[in-house]
Amino acid sequence: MLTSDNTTPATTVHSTQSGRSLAEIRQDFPILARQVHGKPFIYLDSTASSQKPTAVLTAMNEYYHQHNANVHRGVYLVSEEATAGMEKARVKIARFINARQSKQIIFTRNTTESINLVAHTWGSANISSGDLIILTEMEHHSNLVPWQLLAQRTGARLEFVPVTDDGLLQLDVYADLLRQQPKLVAFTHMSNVLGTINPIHEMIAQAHAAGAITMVDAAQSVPHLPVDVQALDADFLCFSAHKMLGPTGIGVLYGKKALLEAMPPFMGGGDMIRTVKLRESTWNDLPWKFEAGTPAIAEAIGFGAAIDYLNALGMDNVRQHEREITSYALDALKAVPGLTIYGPEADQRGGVVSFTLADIHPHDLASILDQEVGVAIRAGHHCAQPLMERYDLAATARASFYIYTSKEEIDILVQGLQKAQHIFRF
Amino acid sequence: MLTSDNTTPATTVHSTQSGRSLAEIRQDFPILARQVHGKPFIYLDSTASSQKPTAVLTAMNEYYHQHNANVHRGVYLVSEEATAGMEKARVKIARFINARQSKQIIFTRNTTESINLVAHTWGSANISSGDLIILTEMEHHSNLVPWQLLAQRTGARLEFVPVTDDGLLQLDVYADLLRQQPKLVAFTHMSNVLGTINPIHEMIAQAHAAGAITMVDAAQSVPHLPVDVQALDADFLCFSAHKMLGPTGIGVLYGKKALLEAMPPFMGGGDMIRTVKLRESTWNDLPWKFEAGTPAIAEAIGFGAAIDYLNALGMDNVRQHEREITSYALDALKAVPGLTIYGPEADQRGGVVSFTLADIHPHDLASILDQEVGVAIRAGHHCAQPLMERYDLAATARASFYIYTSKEEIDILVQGLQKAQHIFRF
Amino acid sequence: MSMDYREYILDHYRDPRNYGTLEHPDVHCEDSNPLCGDQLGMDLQIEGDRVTEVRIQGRGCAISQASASMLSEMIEGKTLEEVIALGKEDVLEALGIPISPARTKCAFLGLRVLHRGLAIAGLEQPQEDEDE
Amino acid sequence: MSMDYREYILDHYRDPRNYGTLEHPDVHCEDSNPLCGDQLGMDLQIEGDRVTEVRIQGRGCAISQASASMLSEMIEGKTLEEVIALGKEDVLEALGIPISPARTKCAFLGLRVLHRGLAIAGLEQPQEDEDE
Ligand SMILES: Cc1ncc(COP(=O)(O)O)c(C=O)c1O
Ligand SMILES: Cc1ncc(COP(=O)(O)O)c(C=O)c1O
Repeated sequence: MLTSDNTTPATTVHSTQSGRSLAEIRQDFPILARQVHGKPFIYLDSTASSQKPTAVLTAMNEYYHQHNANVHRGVYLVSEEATAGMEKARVKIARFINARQSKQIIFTRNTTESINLVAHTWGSANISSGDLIILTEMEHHSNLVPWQLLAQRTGARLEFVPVTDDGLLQLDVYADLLRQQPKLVAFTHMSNVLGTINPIHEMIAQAHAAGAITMVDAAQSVPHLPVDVQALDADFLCFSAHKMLGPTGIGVLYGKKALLEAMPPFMGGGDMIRTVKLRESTWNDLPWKFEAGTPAIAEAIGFGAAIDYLNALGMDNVRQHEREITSYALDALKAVPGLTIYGPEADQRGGVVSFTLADIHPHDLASILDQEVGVAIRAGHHCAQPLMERYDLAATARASFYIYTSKEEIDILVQGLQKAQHIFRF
Repeated sequence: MLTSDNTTPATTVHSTQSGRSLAEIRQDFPILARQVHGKPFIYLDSTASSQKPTAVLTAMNEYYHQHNANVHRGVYLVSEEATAGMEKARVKIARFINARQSKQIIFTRNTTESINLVAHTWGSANISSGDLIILTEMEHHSNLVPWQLLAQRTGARLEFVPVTDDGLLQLDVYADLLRQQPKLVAFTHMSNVLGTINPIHEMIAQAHAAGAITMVDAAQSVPHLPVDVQALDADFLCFSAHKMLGPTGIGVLYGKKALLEAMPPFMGGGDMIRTVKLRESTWNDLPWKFEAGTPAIAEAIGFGAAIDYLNALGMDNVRQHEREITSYALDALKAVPGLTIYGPEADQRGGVVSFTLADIHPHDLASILDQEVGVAIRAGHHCAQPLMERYDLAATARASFYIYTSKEEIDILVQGLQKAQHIFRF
Repeated sequence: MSMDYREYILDHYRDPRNYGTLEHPDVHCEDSNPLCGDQLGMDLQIEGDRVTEVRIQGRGCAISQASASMLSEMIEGKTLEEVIALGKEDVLEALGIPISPARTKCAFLGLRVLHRGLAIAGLEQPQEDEDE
Repeated sequence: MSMDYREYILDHYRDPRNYGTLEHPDVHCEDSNPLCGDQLGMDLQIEGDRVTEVRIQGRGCAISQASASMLSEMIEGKTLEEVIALGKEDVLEALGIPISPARTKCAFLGLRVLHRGLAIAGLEQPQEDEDE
C-alpha cells in the first residue's frame, strides 16, 4: 500500500488508496484547504457526515445545468436524460453492495427514513401483540426509536443484546434471545460510537435459523468497508449518501425482493401508483411503489458519482487506509494521560474513536479543539443515549476518519488535547 | 410592467419582473441555452419541476465546499455554520409564506411527504371510523392516495367536491358536504392540470365554520403567487422546492403551532428526540420533532437561495408575468384548429394549459414537439387519474410556464402543433 | 416530417388489425402502462400448438396501439413456440423506427401483455424483468 | 490559552455555588439540553416577594454548569420582579466570554430552567421562543 511520490514529499509517509497519494485525494476536497479560527481546518467528524469530492458536485451541477426535469413521466429528451441519470445511479448503488437487481434499491432521505419505512410497512403487516423484536444496546436512535414506536402501535416486545465493557455484543445473550422466536432482529453493522464492527454474517445466519427477519443498519459500514448483501444474506439493509461522499437528502433501503413485494406501501402519492380511482388505488412495481412524489433526482445522480469515486479508490483500500489511521490514532491517544478510550481494539473497529479526557466535559473539549487547533470532533451522546447510559457517561468526544484523513491530523488532535489539559490544569 | 431595453431588442416585447428584462432573467438559467435534437431547448414543463438559477447552485456548492458538516449537534465552527445556514433558510421560507414562526416550517422531501406526514400523525390521532374527509375531484394523487390509505386504516369516509365542465370546483356541493361535519378538508390551491386557482380563502373559512381542519396542497401556488398562510388561516399547507427554482429532495410542511405540537411524531430517529431510553423516548421541540435523521442540509440552503431569487423578482411580478404569458398562450392555442383546452379562463388560471389536439394522442404530440421543435411539454394523466376520468380523457398534453417563459416560446409551441397536425394529416 | 411517425404506423394506429374480443379466448390478459395510462387487452384462441385467432382491445398512443396491432399480425397462425420466442427485437423491427427510452414502455406494452397472458395460462415461464 | 475558559468559569464549574436541593422548594424545575444531554435542576425558596434560597443540581459542560452557578448567585436575595427580569444579556455578562452559537443552549440552560420553573409556579408568563 505504500508508494513513494517524490514530487509531494508530505505524502511519502502515507498509505495510498488505489495508487493515489493521500495528498492527491485531499485535493479533491476543497473544504480541506479552508481555515477555521486562523488555523487549517482538520475534519475528524466523518462519522456524522463525510466531506464531498468535487466530482460529486460536478455531477449534480451538470444535471441541474443540462438535464434538469422531472423523471419517469416525461416524453421529451431532457426528461429522458434525467430519468436515465437517476436510474443509472440506482444500478451503480445496486452493484456497489452486490444487490441482485436495481429494483431492490429504494431511495429514501436517509438511513433513518429507510428504517422507519420498514417499521411502518413490513412492521405493520407482520408484527402483532406479544411478538419479539431483538435490538442491541449499541443502536443509534434511528435503529431504536422506530421500533419503539412500532412496539407502541402493536404491543410488540423489545429485547436488547447487551454490550461488554470492551464494546462488543454479548453474543451468548443474543443466542439465548433467539430461542424466544423473535420476528425481527435489527442491529448495526458498525457502531457510530464504539467503532465496533459486529459479526453480522454469523448474526444474520443465526437469526435466520431462528426464523427471524434481519434489518442491518449499515450507515457506518457501507461507506467504509466492502459490503455484499448477497453474501451476508441480509433481508433489509440501509445507509445514507451523505456519510459516503454523497449529497445530503438521499439514502437507500435495500430489501429482498419477496419481502419488498409483499409489503404494503409507506407513503401514497405520485409515481408510486398504478391506477388511482377516487376511493381506491393499486400500486406500481418496485422500486417505485416506495418512492412517492418527486424523488431526490440530483441527489441520486450525486450519489452515483460518489459510488464511482469510491469504486475508483477500491473499498478494500479505503478500509486499509482507515485501519492504519485508526491504529495510529489509538496508539497516539493511549499515550495521552487521563484519556479513556471506549470500544474494541483496532482489528474489530472501524475508523471511529470515542474517548473522554479526565473531568473535561466533551463539549468543552470540542470547543477547545476547534478554537485552539482547528480540529472538528463531535461531542455528545452521538444519538446513542442508551449506550451512554450503559457506560454511565453523559457524553463522549469522538474523532472519526475517512479516506482523506492523514496521520499529521491525528498528531494535531493530540496537541489539541494537550492544550485542553493545560487549560483545565491538571 | 413594460420597459424598453435598447441593448437587447428581443426583450422589448416582454414584460419584466422587478425591472429585470426577461432576457436577463433567462441568463440565470444555463439550461435554457442548450439544444435538443439540434434545436434550442424550450421548456414548457415547469409545473412538473422548474429550472434552477445559477444562484441556487452556487449557494449549494458553497455550502459543500466551505461549510459542509452535520447540523445541530456539532460544537465546532463549520458545523455551526452549517446549522446557521439551514436554520436561516427556514426563517426565509417562513417569511416567504408569512408564517408566524420558523418552527412552523417542517422540512420534508416534497409535498407528497408533507401530506403523508399529516395523514399519518394528525390523521391517526384524530380520525376514526365513520369520520368524513372531504377532498376534490381535481386533486393530485399526492393529495388523494394518503387519505385513501388513512381511510383504509381507520374506516373514515371520503367525499369529493366535483368539478364543473369549465374546471371549477362546485362550491354549492362543497357547502352541502360541509353540513356533514367533516373532520378534515384537503384541497389544492391550484390545479396542476386545469390551472384552476381555487377560492381557498373562502373555502378555508367555510371549513372552519363547519368545524373542520384544512390541508392546502400549495405545490402549484406557492411557486407562482403570493401566499400568506396567516391571511388564509390555513391549518396545514405544503409545497416543494423543486417546483420553485430550488433543488430536488426538499419540501415543506407548514402547520399551525398548536396542531403540530399536539401531533405524535412521524418517523423516529436522531434529532427528533429529547431523551431516549431502551424502551421509551420523549420528543424534541418543533420543528425537529418531525425531522428524523440527517436532514437535507444543502437542499435547505439551496431552497433559501431560491426564495431570495423569487423575493428579488417579487411574487406579484412573477404572477403578473405568468398571467400575461398564459393569456397569450390561451389566445394562440385557441386559434389552432382541432385543439381543445381544459380549465377556466385566464383570470382564474395559473400558468398551466392542458389541451388535446384532435385524435393525436398526447404522448405522440409530446414526442413530435420534442423532436421537431425542441419543445418540452408533459403528456399523460399528470398524477390526476380521477380528474382525467371526470373528463373522459386518457391523457392530456400540458404546457406550463414560469418566470423564464417567453412569448416566442409559445409561438414555437404553436408551430410545433401545426407540424403535428401535418404529420397526422387532418 | 418526423421519422417517428411513418405512414404505416399511423395506419395501424387509425385502423388497428384484429381489433375486438373473442367469445371464449384460451388466453386473455390486459395491462396498462402505469406511467402514461396506455391500455391494452389481448385474447388468443389456441388450437393444438398453434395460435389460431388474436383480438386486441386498447386505447393509447400511436406507438402502443400500432405496435400491438403489428404484433397481433405476427402472432396469428404461428405455433406457440414461435409466439413464445417473440421478443423486443421483433417489435422494434416491425415498428421500423427508433424508439426513445420514454416510449419503450409504449412500444412493448402489447408484447408484455402477450407474455403475461401466456404465463398466466401456464404456457410459458414468467419472465423476470432484467436489470438495465 | 483559550479565551473561552477563564479561570473563574472553571472555578464555578469545579465548585458550583448553591449546589444541592431544598427540602420544600416553592419552585422546582429541571430540564436538559436535548442535543447535548446537559442537565440542570433548580429549587427556589420564596418569602414574600423575595427569592431567599436557591439550590441547583446538574451535570454537563463547564459552560452550562458555570453559568447556572453564576445565575444562582444572581438570584439569591433578589425580589421576584428582579429575578423575572433576568435575561440572556445578564448571563452573557456574567460569563464574560463570547459564546459560539452551538454553545448558547449550554449557556442559557440555567436561565431556561429558572423561567420555566417560575412559569409553572404561576409566578411569570410563559415565554414564547422568539424566531431567530
Ligand atoms: C398540485 C400538486 N400537488 C402535489 C404535487 C406533488 O409534488 P411532489 O412530487 O414534489 O411531492 C404536485 C406536483 O407534482 C402537484 O402539482
Ligand atoms: C449507525 C448509524 N445509524 C443510523 C444513522 C442515521 O443516519 P441518517 O442521519 O443519515 O439517517 C447514523 C448516522 O448518524 C449512524 O451512525
